[in-house]
Amino acid sequence: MAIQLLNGVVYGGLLYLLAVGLVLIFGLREVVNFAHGALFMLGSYVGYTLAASGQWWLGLLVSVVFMAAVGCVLDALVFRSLRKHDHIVTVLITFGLLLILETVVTVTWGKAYLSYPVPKLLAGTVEIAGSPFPIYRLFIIAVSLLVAAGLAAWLRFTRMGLYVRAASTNAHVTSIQGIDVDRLSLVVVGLGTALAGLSGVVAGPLLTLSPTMGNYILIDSFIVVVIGGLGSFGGAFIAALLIGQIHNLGAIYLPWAATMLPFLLMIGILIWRPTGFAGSRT
Amino acid sequence: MSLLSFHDVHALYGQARILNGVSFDIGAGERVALVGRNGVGKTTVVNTLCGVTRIERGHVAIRGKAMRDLQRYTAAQNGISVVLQGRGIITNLTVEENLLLGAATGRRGPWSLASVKQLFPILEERKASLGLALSGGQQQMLAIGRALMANPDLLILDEPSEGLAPVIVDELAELLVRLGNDGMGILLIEQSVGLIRRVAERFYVLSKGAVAASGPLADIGAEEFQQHIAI
Amino acid sequence: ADPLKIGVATDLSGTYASLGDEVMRATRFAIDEANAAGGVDGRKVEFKSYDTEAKPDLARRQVEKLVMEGYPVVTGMIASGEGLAIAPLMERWGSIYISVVNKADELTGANCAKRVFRVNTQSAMDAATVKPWLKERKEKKWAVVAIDIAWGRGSATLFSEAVKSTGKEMVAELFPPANTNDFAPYIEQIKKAGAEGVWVVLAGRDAINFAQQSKQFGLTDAITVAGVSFTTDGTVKTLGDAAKGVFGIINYSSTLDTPENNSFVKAWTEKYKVPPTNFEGEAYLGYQVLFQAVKDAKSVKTDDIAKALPGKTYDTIMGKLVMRAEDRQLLKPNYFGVVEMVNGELRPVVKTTVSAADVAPAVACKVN
Amino acid sequence: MSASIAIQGLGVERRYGGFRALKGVDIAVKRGEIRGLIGPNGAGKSTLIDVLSGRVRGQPGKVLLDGKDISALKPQERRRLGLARSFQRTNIFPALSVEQQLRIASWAVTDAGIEEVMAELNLTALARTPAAEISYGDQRRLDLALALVGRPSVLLLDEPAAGLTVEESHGLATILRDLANRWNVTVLLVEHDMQVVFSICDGITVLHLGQTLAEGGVAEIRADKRVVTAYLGTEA
Amino acid sequence: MTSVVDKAAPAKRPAMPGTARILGFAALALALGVAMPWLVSSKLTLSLTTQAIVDALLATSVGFLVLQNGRVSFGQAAFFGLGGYAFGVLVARQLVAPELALLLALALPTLVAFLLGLVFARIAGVAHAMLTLAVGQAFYEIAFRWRELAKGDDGMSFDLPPRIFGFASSSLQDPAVMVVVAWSALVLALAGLALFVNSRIGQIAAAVRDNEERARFIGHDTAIPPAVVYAIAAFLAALAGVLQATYNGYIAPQMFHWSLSGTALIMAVVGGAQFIVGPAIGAVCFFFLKDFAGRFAEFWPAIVGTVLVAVTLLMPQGMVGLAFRLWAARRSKP
Ligand SMILES: Nc1ncnc2c1ncn2[C@@H]1O[C@H](COP(=O)(O)OP(=O)(O)OP(=O)(O)O)[C@@H](O)[C@H]1O
Ligand SMILES: Nc1ncnc2c1ncn2[C@@H]1O[C@H](COP(=O)(O)OP(=O)(O)OP(=O)(O)O)[C@@H](O)[C@H]1O
Ligand SMILES: [Mg+2]
Ligand SMILES: [Mg+2]
Repeated sequence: MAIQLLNGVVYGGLLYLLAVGLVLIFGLREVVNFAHGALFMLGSYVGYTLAASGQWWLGLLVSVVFMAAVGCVLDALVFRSLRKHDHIVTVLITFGLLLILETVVTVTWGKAYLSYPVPKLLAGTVEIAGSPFPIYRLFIIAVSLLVAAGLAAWLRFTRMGLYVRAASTNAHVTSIQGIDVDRLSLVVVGLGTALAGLSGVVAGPLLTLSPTMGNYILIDSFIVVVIGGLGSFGGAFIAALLIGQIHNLGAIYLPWAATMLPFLLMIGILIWRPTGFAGSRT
Repeated sequence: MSLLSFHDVHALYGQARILNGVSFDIGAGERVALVGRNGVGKTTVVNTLCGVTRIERGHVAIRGKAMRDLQRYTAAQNGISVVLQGRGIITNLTVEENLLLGAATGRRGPWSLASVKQLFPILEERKASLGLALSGGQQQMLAIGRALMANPDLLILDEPSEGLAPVIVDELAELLVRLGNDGMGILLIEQSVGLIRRVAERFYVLSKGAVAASGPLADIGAEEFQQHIAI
Repeated sequence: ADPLKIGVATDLSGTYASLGDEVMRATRFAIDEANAAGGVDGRKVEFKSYDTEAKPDLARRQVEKLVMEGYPVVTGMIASGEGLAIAPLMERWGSIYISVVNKADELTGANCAKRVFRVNTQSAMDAATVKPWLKERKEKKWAVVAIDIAWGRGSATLFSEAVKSTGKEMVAELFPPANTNDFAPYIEQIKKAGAEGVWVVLAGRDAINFAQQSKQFGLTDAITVAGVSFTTDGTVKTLGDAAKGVFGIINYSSTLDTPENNSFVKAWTEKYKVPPTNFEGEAYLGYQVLFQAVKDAKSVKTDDIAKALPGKTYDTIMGKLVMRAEDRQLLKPNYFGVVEMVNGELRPVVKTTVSAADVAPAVACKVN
Repeated sequence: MSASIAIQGLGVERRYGGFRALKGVDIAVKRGEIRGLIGPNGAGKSTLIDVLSGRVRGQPGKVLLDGKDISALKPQERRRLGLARSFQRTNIFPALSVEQQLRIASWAVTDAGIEEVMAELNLTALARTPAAEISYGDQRRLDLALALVGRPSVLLLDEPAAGLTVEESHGLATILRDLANRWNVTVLLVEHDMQVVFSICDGITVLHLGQTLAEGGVAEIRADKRVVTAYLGTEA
Repeated sequence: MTSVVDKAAPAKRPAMPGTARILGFAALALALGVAMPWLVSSKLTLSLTTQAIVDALLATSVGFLVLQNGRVSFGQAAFFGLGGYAFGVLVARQLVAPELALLLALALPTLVAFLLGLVFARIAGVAHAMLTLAVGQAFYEIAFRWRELAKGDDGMSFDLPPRIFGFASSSLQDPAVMVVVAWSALVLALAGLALFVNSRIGQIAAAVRDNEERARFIGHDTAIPPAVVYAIAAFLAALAGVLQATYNGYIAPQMFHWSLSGTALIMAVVGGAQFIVGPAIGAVCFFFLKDFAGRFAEFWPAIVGTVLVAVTLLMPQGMVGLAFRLWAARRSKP
């Protein structure tokens, strides 16, 4: 049982890393980013070449930096010009981006499935509750906790964090206070995309690399964002852990309904609280 | 030297021209009122300064320098604070966080968290409440306090008396006069003639998107001033 | 003479895009080869391909387009649902479908339709291959992990029956949904059930995710792992070490040592630098059968080809094979093997061969 | 209970978390009366209107309309019984034109004509403009117009003159007086513009820290020392 | 907060034409549809057009929800699938007369949507999108897993009954016939929607969309009108589903899948969701774009993606939105 709970935390942690990027981008740009899964996929592929040749950590670094740059470009070229328009209009753009990115990756790396190595430092297993548990999975938990704590501290205790929270609620008023929201969102979208890159590499050793890999985790991340309450970072964290557990325990105790459980949970929560756990927006 | 001046500004909302050649200016320590009927374009003047409406012709100058590319943050970064009509409180942030936001430009001066809270004690009392939990008048105080936090050279207030209790309006009038005497420029957009007469030295009347009359307030009787606004 | 026009509707961008890629390579190889040899019976061979994204409704639309654009001989679809969706339309559209990947028994069984032919191995034939292997194994307790779709459920049932009939015990039957990201809960359950062997009915992405994660959990080293469609050439290449020692059914292998196959593998390797995979082999088989039928029919009219195809014996890379007249399933041998090092590379290697007669499924087809 | 009381709140309480915004307020407004409701910022005036109109529930507390307990009714049911309100923070339909939203409002009542309301509130010229595109003051008048459609019997107005020009505030005062005199409409008026309050109110209730501080005629309240220091200042 | 400056002003909607004009347009369009098989000789074109019209109906359904309720749905395919499945299963099992099957296949999704709408209308924005996605996926899972119903993930082919409403139903699988049927359905649907928007309940729904709270305070019940809109939208989706099932003689779980809902949404927005005809036009264009891009094999996603990005950046109001703006600009010039 302890192992099962731990496994839930692993998957929840991965979902959190993705979901928090969505939350960041949605907050500032009101962009429902359907390309986020594709960015996760791209990040994974970018790190792959180095990781597969033994330079796992370098691959991680390169992917994060590269994806941050991609995020900045995306924000400056695309999201900025759409800020005056409705959410659904930007959904189209991100959907278009998703299609383009998939083709770019297909052309660059081919369609064959690829698999990531586990970094040497983290290979092997440790005994937990009398059975072997991969060290790498503990690493995933550590990374997501670190990111969660770092983000929370940044948002709560720094000036910039305050501006981000302010701009996420009302960008107009925030900019009237003398804050360049476009510059702020360059940082925030860059960060959100970098996190997609980070999670892409971190998830690599668990998941098969394929140009469509992002699609299979995107919906779960959206569920996390919505359950947590749109734009809420703390809510996303709790929701991610919850969905992680539901996935694991559902697969064991209610296998016939396992795929439905996250959806049912979301329906229940939204009917009870239309804005999710911690949200005040829709 | 004038802090802010509009030179024959024509401005558009989409296709609709709202400002038809507005010109005015405010210098340091001047207390100026901008008045006019509902819908003549007073708020549009503020929006134009904040880059919300598009300038078709003419230009806006800050400290004598023509501003080519007005962004929403331009005014604040040049020492001009705005109290928005409808207050613009960030509902998800606490009272204190809203105030801190006002200090984003990092300009120094007499106004700080402590002095603003002293001015409006309720803001100290409710400092941890979210913006959305305040009553209308409390939000108005917060909006004024936030604008002061920036220690501006020019303070623009778009109908600040709205929702404030008469005693607080009294205090506001005194405050604005004091600020003006200390050298801060005040641009007061108002409907309450009482407040205008207590605060402003000069006035501009806006009508059909242009300045229709202007002059010192001392020279003009209450009746005549009313008629000006009503044109 | 009129050219032979083939429509290839396959997955180019969906879940099984990598399989679609293999089908396309075999298509190009076979057609180039035929044209280089002066065409089939002197007729040039042309093809056109459309993407089905492995979605049945899209497959239907794309096949209709291919047929209406003049490519009436259709092949290439991956998912069984795609094949089943278009099968009943072949007669209406005056076209022919040759399955090279679809596994569902119904396609040439309960749902068989006129003008539908299959050259690849169907599920029932795979199941018949398991039993002889299982008999020899000493593991007593078995678990099965099967994808939760018709193919997975069906294969799992056949495997359980085989386990019971050989006097062994089933300790867990797990059905993860398609495109599962995290197999940890399933791996834990296999461990907990105390299985000594696990039978895996997963393909593509799912197969790789499972193999990778069970290796990390130390499962692969602790118990016997075997499966169907699990150790394909493609997945083994992706997995590397994680696939070593895994057993599995092999439908075609480039290591088959027959003169026909050797010359095919040689030509292929010259062109693509790597030996053909199992799917590439089976897809190529489809073209071999088709081209011979066209030669016999001396026509590219689908009516004539459809008449020529069934009941004949074909010379193929897998030997002389019969296209059974009743259900139009090509009867072919099947293999069981294990992933081993060959010439410094990990590959599935054939260990047991089961003859075509032994794996031939019962005839369940009624249309004729 | 006198039958002539149009709207009444009994022991109305309201809590936000641990904060008591209303601490048991009683209020009763007679038919045809214009009652001013004044008090410092944060006194609980809007909250009281919210409870009376059904936007929030009193906890506890009772609301009576013409002597009938309506505490359990939904806002739309109260409106159909003739209880209408306006909002302090403008609350209109931004995408609909002025005329269209007033027409939609008229369907819920007795298909009253809306031209009269538009004319009285100077909205006729803006009839075809979407509400998002009219100025703040015009939006405030539209908010009020939405409450006036179909001439409700009880009007709860939350700072209707805020944002209006002096002239229009006068005009508004005249309309309200006229409604009360000619049609016997009952008005509970929250307003910080003392010229309006003093010129039209029959009586005034002063709220302070969630409680009734004073109640009485205009002259009486203007002279009340406590009210002057807590609220009126130089306006007294 | 001032609603005036916070967000760009909502897109200006054209005034809806009056009843007589709507009916006039509809009659004209119907006549054009009947002539279509004589004007177009290629069977392939007719068949593709038929399928594009089915997509147009589904996109209209999604777009109407955006237009009238301000709600983005990622689950409209649920009703498409429900319509198709109800019809397919009833016909394949010969449980009821085909005419009744048709009726049930349209009524069931409509009713389900009405009931769901009573609850879902309260939830807005992205949360609503995810909620509808969840419901749609629930139906998908059921269709995918329940093999006894219609062969689960494999999907089910079925034969049409020999006659429906007295006509030989096999003609419904002839593109030259089906294209007229589908076109007429689309035209009638669009005309019906235009009439609805003008109706009282339609306008009240628009008010609820804009500001639910205020709608209550002006005395309207705010549960029923949006739910009616859900029901109407679902009816159109079900109609599209029935048409598709009939034309193909085949149903599969993909009919419920959220990606179909998502595509329909894209079509609607590309065309311009603030106009009644926008989604249908967007759907037809998108359908033929995708069909064209299909020639480039696996590169089609990049082509479609690039066009999507370009179109969105160039005309964020959609195709009809742009046309309307150009037209308005020309008219305003002397
Ligand atoms: N977002 C907008 N789109 C189009 N027109 C607008 C928009 N906002 C305001 N307007 C128009 O601009 C004109 C001026 O509005 P503005 O808000 O500047 O008036 P104002 O003088 O501030 O009035 P008030 O005293 O009511 O605040 C109005 O007639 C209004 O119709
Ligand atoms: N949602 C809320 N959560 C917490 N506190 C609230 C909430 N709404 C109102 N309050 C508090 O309740 C008190 C009464 O508020 P209310 O809006 O009724 O005041 P008011 O008398 O209308 O003031 P004003 O004249 O400023 O509009 C205020 O102190 C306010 O801060
Ligand atoms: Mg204004
Ligand atoms: Mg109030």
